[in-house]
Amino acid sequence: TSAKDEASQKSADKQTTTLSYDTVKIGVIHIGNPADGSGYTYAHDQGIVGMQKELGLKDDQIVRKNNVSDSDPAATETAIRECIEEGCNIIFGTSWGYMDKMESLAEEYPDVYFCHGTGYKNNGKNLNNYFGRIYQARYLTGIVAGMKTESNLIGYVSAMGSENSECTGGIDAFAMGVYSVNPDAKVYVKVTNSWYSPTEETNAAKALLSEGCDVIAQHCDTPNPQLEAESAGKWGVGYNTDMSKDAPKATLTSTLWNWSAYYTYQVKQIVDGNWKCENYYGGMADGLVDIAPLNMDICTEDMQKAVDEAKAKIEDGSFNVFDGVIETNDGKTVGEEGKTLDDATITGGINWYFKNVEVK
Amino acid sequence: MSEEISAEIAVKCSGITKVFGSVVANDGIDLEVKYGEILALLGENGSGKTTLMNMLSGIYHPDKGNIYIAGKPEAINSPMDSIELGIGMIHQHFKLVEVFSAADNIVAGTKGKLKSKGAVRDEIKKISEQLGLEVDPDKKVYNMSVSEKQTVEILKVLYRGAKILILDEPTAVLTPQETEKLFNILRKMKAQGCAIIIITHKLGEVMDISDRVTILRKGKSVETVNTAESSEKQLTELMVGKAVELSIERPEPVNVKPILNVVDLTVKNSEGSIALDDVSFVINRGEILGVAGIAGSGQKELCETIAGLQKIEKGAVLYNKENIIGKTPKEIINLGISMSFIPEDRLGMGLIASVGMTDNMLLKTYKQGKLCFVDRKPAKALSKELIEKLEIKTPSTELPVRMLSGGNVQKVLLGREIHSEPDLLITAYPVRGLDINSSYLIYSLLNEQKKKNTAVLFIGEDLDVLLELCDRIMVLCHGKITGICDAKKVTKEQVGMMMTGSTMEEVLGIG
Amino acid sequence: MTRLISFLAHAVYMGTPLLFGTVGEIQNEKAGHLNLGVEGTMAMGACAGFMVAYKTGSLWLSILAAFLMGALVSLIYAFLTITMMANQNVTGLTLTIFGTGLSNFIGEQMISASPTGNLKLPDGVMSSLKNIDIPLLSKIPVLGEVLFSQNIFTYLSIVIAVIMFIYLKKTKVGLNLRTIGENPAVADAVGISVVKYKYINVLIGGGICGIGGAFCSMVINGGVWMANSVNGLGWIAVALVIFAVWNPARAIYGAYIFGAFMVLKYYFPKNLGFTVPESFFDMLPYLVTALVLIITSVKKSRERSQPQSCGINYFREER
Amino acid sequence: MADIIKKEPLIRIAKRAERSNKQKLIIRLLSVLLAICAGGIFILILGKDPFSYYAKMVKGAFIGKNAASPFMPFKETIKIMIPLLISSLGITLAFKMKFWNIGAEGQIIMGGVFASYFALYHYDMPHYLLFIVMFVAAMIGGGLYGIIPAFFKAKFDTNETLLTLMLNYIALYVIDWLTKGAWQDPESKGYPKIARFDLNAWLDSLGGVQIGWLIGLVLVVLVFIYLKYTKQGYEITVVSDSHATARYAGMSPSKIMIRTMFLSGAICGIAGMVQACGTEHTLSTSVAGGVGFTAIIVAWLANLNPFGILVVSFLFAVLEKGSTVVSSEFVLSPYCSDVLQGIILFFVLGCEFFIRYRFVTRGGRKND
Ligand SMILES: Nc1ncnc2c1ncn2[C@@H]1O[C@H](COP(=O)(O)OP(=O)(O)OP(=O)(O)O)[C@@H](O)[C@H]1O
Ligand SMILES: Nc1ncnc2c1ncn2[C@@H]1O[C@H](COP(=O)(O)OP(=O)(O)OP(=O)(O)O)[C@@H](O)[C@H]1O
Ligand SMILES: [Mg+2]
Ligand SMILES: [Mg+2]
Repeated sequence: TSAKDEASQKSADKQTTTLSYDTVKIGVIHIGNPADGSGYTYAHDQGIVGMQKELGLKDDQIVRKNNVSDSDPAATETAIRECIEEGCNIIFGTSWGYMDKMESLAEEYPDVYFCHGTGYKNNGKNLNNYFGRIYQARYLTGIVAGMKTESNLIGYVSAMGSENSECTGGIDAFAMGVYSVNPDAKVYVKVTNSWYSPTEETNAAKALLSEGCDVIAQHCDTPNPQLEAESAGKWGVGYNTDMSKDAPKATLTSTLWNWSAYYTYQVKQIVDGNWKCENYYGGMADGLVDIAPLNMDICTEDMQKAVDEAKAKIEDGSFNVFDGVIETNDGKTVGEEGKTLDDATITGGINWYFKNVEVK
Repeated sequence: MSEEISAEIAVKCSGITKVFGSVVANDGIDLEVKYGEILALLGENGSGKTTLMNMLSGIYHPDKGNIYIAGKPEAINSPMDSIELGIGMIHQHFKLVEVFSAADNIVAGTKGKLKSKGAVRDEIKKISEQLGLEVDPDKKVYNMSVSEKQTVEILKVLYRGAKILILDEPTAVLTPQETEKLFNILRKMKAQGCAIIIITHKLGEVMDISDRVTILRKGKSVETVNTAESSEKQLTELMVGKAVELSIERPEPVNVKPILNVVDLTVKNSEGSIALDDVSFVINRGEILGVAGIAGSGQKELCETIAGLQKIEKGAVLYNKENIIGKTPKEIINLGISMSFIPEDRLGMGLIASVGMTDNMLLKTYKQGKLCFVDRKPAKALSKELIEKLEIKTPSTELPVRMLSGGNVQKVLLGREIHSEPDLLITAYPVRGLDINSSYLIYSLLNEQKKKNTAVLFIGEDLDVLLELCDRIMVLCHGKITGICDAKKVTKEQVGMMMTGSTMEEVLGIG
Repeated sequence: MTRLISFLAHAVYMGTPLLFGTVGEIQNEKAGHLNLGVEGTMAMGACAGFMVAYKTGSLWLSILAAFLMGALVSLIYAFLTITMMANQNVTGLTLTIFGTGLSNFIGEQMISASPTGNLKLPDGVMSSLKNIDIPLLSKIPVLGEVLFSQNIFTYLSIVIAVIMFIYLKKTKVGLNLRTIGENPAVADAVGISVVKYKYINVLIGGGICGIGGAFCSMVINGGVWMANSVNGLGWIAVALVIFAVWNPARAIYGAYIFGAFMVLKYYFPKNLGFTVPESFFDMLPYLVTALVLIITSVKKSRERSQPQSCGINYFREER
Repeated sequence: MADIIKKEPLIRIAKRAERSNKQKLIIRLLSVLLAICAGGIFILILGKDPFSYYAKMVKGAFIGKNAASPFMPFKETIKIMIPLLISSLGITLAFKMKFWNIGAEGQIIMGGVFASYFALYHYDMPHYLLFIVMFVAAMIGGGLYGIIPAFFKAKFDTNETLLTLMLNYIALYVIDWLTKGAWQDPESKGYPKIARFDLNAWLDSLGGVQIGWLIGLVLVVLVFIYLKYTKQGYEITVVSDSHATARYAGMSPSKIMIRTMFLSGAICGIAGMVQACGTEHTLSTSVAGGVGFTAIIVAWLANLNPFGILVVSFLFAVLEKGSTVVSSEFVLSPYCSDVLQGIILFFVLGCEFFIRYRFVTRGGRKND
């Protein structure tokens, strides 16, 4: 424990460390394997690669720890310590479950900047949080799905159930997008109970298709729902990366993360001495979230137009998705007229579904 | 290398040597058997009989020496080679698949396509009728009696058309009647021109069935004699290597008083059928009570009931007038009742095969030490004592007993049980598979117990021995007692008849 | 009703990889080998099947490749447990670690070598993986849609299971194999070449598992390579052997029942007024297996139990 | 009709006389060496230098680059070793009884769950009392979970290998359910997880590593004594050999089986508690994280000898920790280390053969 005391002593002396583009060394903790070619980890890694290019960092300034299970605190700790071992001074933890370990290690290593993705913790010194308004993009993809559906049944494969605000909020935004163009359409949700499970995701999609859904959207990591839709001759909306690469005949568009927008911004802030330890919650206006170009083989110009219009309103702030009074599917309402839900509620308090959603 | 050998000679072994680790099991053995002849192979335990036969059947591979079959030199690398040469072996321990029917057991491993059930049944019937065998082809082996299993083994060999038949202690588990039946079959086969090698420890059987006898001693073939020109005494001396006195003493019981009283005992076996049917008898201190009966007549259940290992249907077992039914084996021991019991299956029940003698000595006394620790010192001392007293052949007290030869395993078990100075000693088949010398050693150990006023329950199979050793004989048939008689006053034939169901009244003509 | 039919058809679909795995494992166990490496064997089959389909565009070649790869990795297991007499449980577990790791590794290497950054099967293969309606049979109400409007793998798995049933029950070689599984010493003594049979059957069993793996990578994953495609199905297959009481014919419906448990959560009505936790549905296949294990052992039967020598290596001179 | 003498096979297997302990040790060391060479070939195929790979691996498991705390990697290695060591010891008790408990994974989880209840909801009792309560709770949790298969085995002869395997998954989903239901962290802002334990529930550290290593060492000695010198240990030996013999000696095999599995599960449960409270500081689905399976391999390779387990589990930890270090330095796929581990194990498993058997070539009829 004496080492700990010493460390906190040091941190008192100099709250933040100054770095240069030559001395910065970045550790990235990935939940999956970037080499998998699509999905969540791939998207984050593309962000890292983009940032590296943008800032001109050398290869050995990036240390990746792949396949670090985010439900395995021991592995998380080992991975982070290894990064620090190798001289990293900025750690990006890309998955939610790393949060607690990052918090305690941030305390132990006050000289290292810890940035945790998708969570909410911030220690006011060297640990902040980053996430984005992915629901904005989901709203847009909902427009596409709502216009495309012929059966007026849209499937949605969700990794987690209503206990998870991120998933639930995403479904609601998507469903509101659908509703905005097609009030008759319903969104059927099936939960896989796992962030990455090829088998479960296929099964969920299969079940949705069998219930007559003709567009399958997803909040989970493999392209299997898209592929399942493709082999059924139906359509889908991908997530994380442009999944039309995997299912060109089915994927209408995808909800995208463009993490390089954030990573570049964050590293720049630190090196430029502008670290303020603020949480980052970027949106479409920041270029952090977006939707993939519509797959014009299966999309129409009308869809493009509708998307563009809504996107413009979101970007200029005149529309915020969770605006006003929202009707939920159990007959209640949330929100107040003339107001929009605050960020804390959006990130952590949505356990209700929009009125056209049905959990099947 | 290829000398001229007459094709009449079915098997000729010359200079066969086989070494296991540091044990020389066979040391330059020579042996010869002709077609149409029965050769007996005789030797003490561990003299290498089974090993030699296993080389003929392809289980082991000789280290040195040559084997000629029908006059030609052959290398037998596997049982398949052996079968192709027309050799069939019935092993010391049955080699049958328990969950298969007789037919499946017989057919498995034979050449050609799987025939229909009917065709197989007909073929089996044909072979059985020729030799007077009886078997139900659809009966599962686990439902079979020992002699039925034996029959299946024989059919297996015949079905393959073997001309050379090897039987390793086939009679060890048969009743005299069954043995006689087997011998009749062998004689018929001999008449059909088969060559037969039979291993048995029972000299009477050797004299009865064989044409010639080859004797092994310590892995070497010492002599081959014509049975007709020989005698039991001569064979024994050749086998042991010195003159031996073979007689069982029978000291007069003294101080006889009842110790165990079994009253109206009925027990079901593990399959749920009646194993002991309303059995009542008394065992006295200072005498040996023999139990005769075809294997499976309830002997096992009787032993296990007395030892507290069996659930009973009804009845009582009074030990010193106290009913011990319902007590666990531990309670029976805790009551201060010192009862010793040598189970039928020595290694499966009674000994811990994978550990040494020391730990085996502890089996019933391990609880005695202080606290929760086992005190091994006395056990080790006891092991050493037994090794000396009973001439147990083992390199160390810590060698797993699984590695010991059968005879030595038996001595370990009996030694331990006797050492506990029991009031009642139950032994089941204590000499099964033992050579003559070792058997007589065991008999004298039992007599020693008797002289110490111990009650001995002796479950045996050799009627001659039962008649000579015991004071009284109780005969079991299908779980019923058909008679309890004075061993000095009955004949072998009379006991045999009681074993097959006749009551003592009918047999002895007592009205 | 349509929901029920989709559910049943889906159960058959999910039962398919299980059926391959179970039949393969039954063959292993009948040879006296409790092979806990099914998961790894399936993973390697998944990899080989996928890669060959990716490179050649031929479905049949890819199924052959999956079979051969399954057999090849089983050769490691076979050599270690049959010839070198290594402990079966530990060797099987190691095979699972190795097979899963190697499969993922090869996939990763192939992805990084691919210009598009992903591996997608050619259209030709994908179209041959579509459901095929069997003439006439598929017209039977309910049963037709459930059983006879399935993927080529499903039909293949049923054919293999039936062949395996005939092989084990009706042929001489099958009888010989069962003899080995029950008691190799007996088999040896009657001239059955134990080692040869063991090798052949462990290898073929592994090959069958391999095909099951190919189903995971090629069909479940919709023709795009993904790591960990077998995802624990191999373990369920091992457990299913008991449910099937070592009978490949019973394995067919056993696999479908388990398939049903695996997809039940997507068809279970959600409007019953109470919610069943998702975790419970995920637990269900394992819970049911455990219960089946216990129930079958309660009413035990000598014939319908694990081959006696299963798990124990055989050496002729041992005693 | 030519006399064809069938040739004997080119190579056949024969049993050899018992090896001395020294010979056994030498064979095992040689097999490890061979395994390392085989692994080296794999590394070579990957296009890396095996020597520097292994050197980096070993170094990576012991010494770090950070001059301020050079032994941090070693501490990490020990951390990896702790649950492996403890659960291998637990499994050993069952294996000694020939009870094929492959359910350590589930028993670890249940130990973790029971201990976590106190860490989450009763963390305000005095620190050492809390430690004892959690310790006992973990033993009870793991132990009860171990009793389930033992009970059915004793009563109905239910196959324990597969039942324990299934129980692993069931335990896993119990945590999953707790995470998403009853025990979900109320602060977690809509994301299912269990809260981080209060500091009071963290295990102390000793020598810079959580105290689990000391618990492990103590257990090594206790398990050794238990198996070798106690009456209960003796009973295990008897039961493992033959239930009939045990019954004959007045023991109750069912009771012994259940008792032993309770202890086996209880020790695995301790591993769960040590991992949750000492390393993870929360309860998660990966509290066991495959350790229960690796422990089977460890216990077996160590010949069920507690001191052997100490050595083997340490080597495994070195392999694991070292692999993650090299794979990031050499930019290798994380899957490589699985493959390498598999190769090494295959060789070590295969080499056990030479302790009990030998190959005899045709004509080579020498006896050693
Ligand atoms: N599996 C084994 N490994 C090593 N040695 C063994 C093994 N089995 C038996 N032995 C050796 O064989 C010897 C005797 O074995 P075996 O049981 O064949 O003798 P036997 O002739 O049948 O004796 P008995 O007539 O008393 O039954 C033992 O002393 C032992 O050293
Ligand atoms: N598999 C084996 N491994 C090691 N040693 C063996 C083995 N089989 C036999 N032996 C040794 O060979 C010797 C001869 O054993 P074998 O079984 O041939 O005796 P046997 O004459 O058949 O005795 P018995 O009359 O008891 O059947 C034994 O003493 C034993 O030492
Ligand atoms: Mg013999
Ligand atoms: Mg013998």
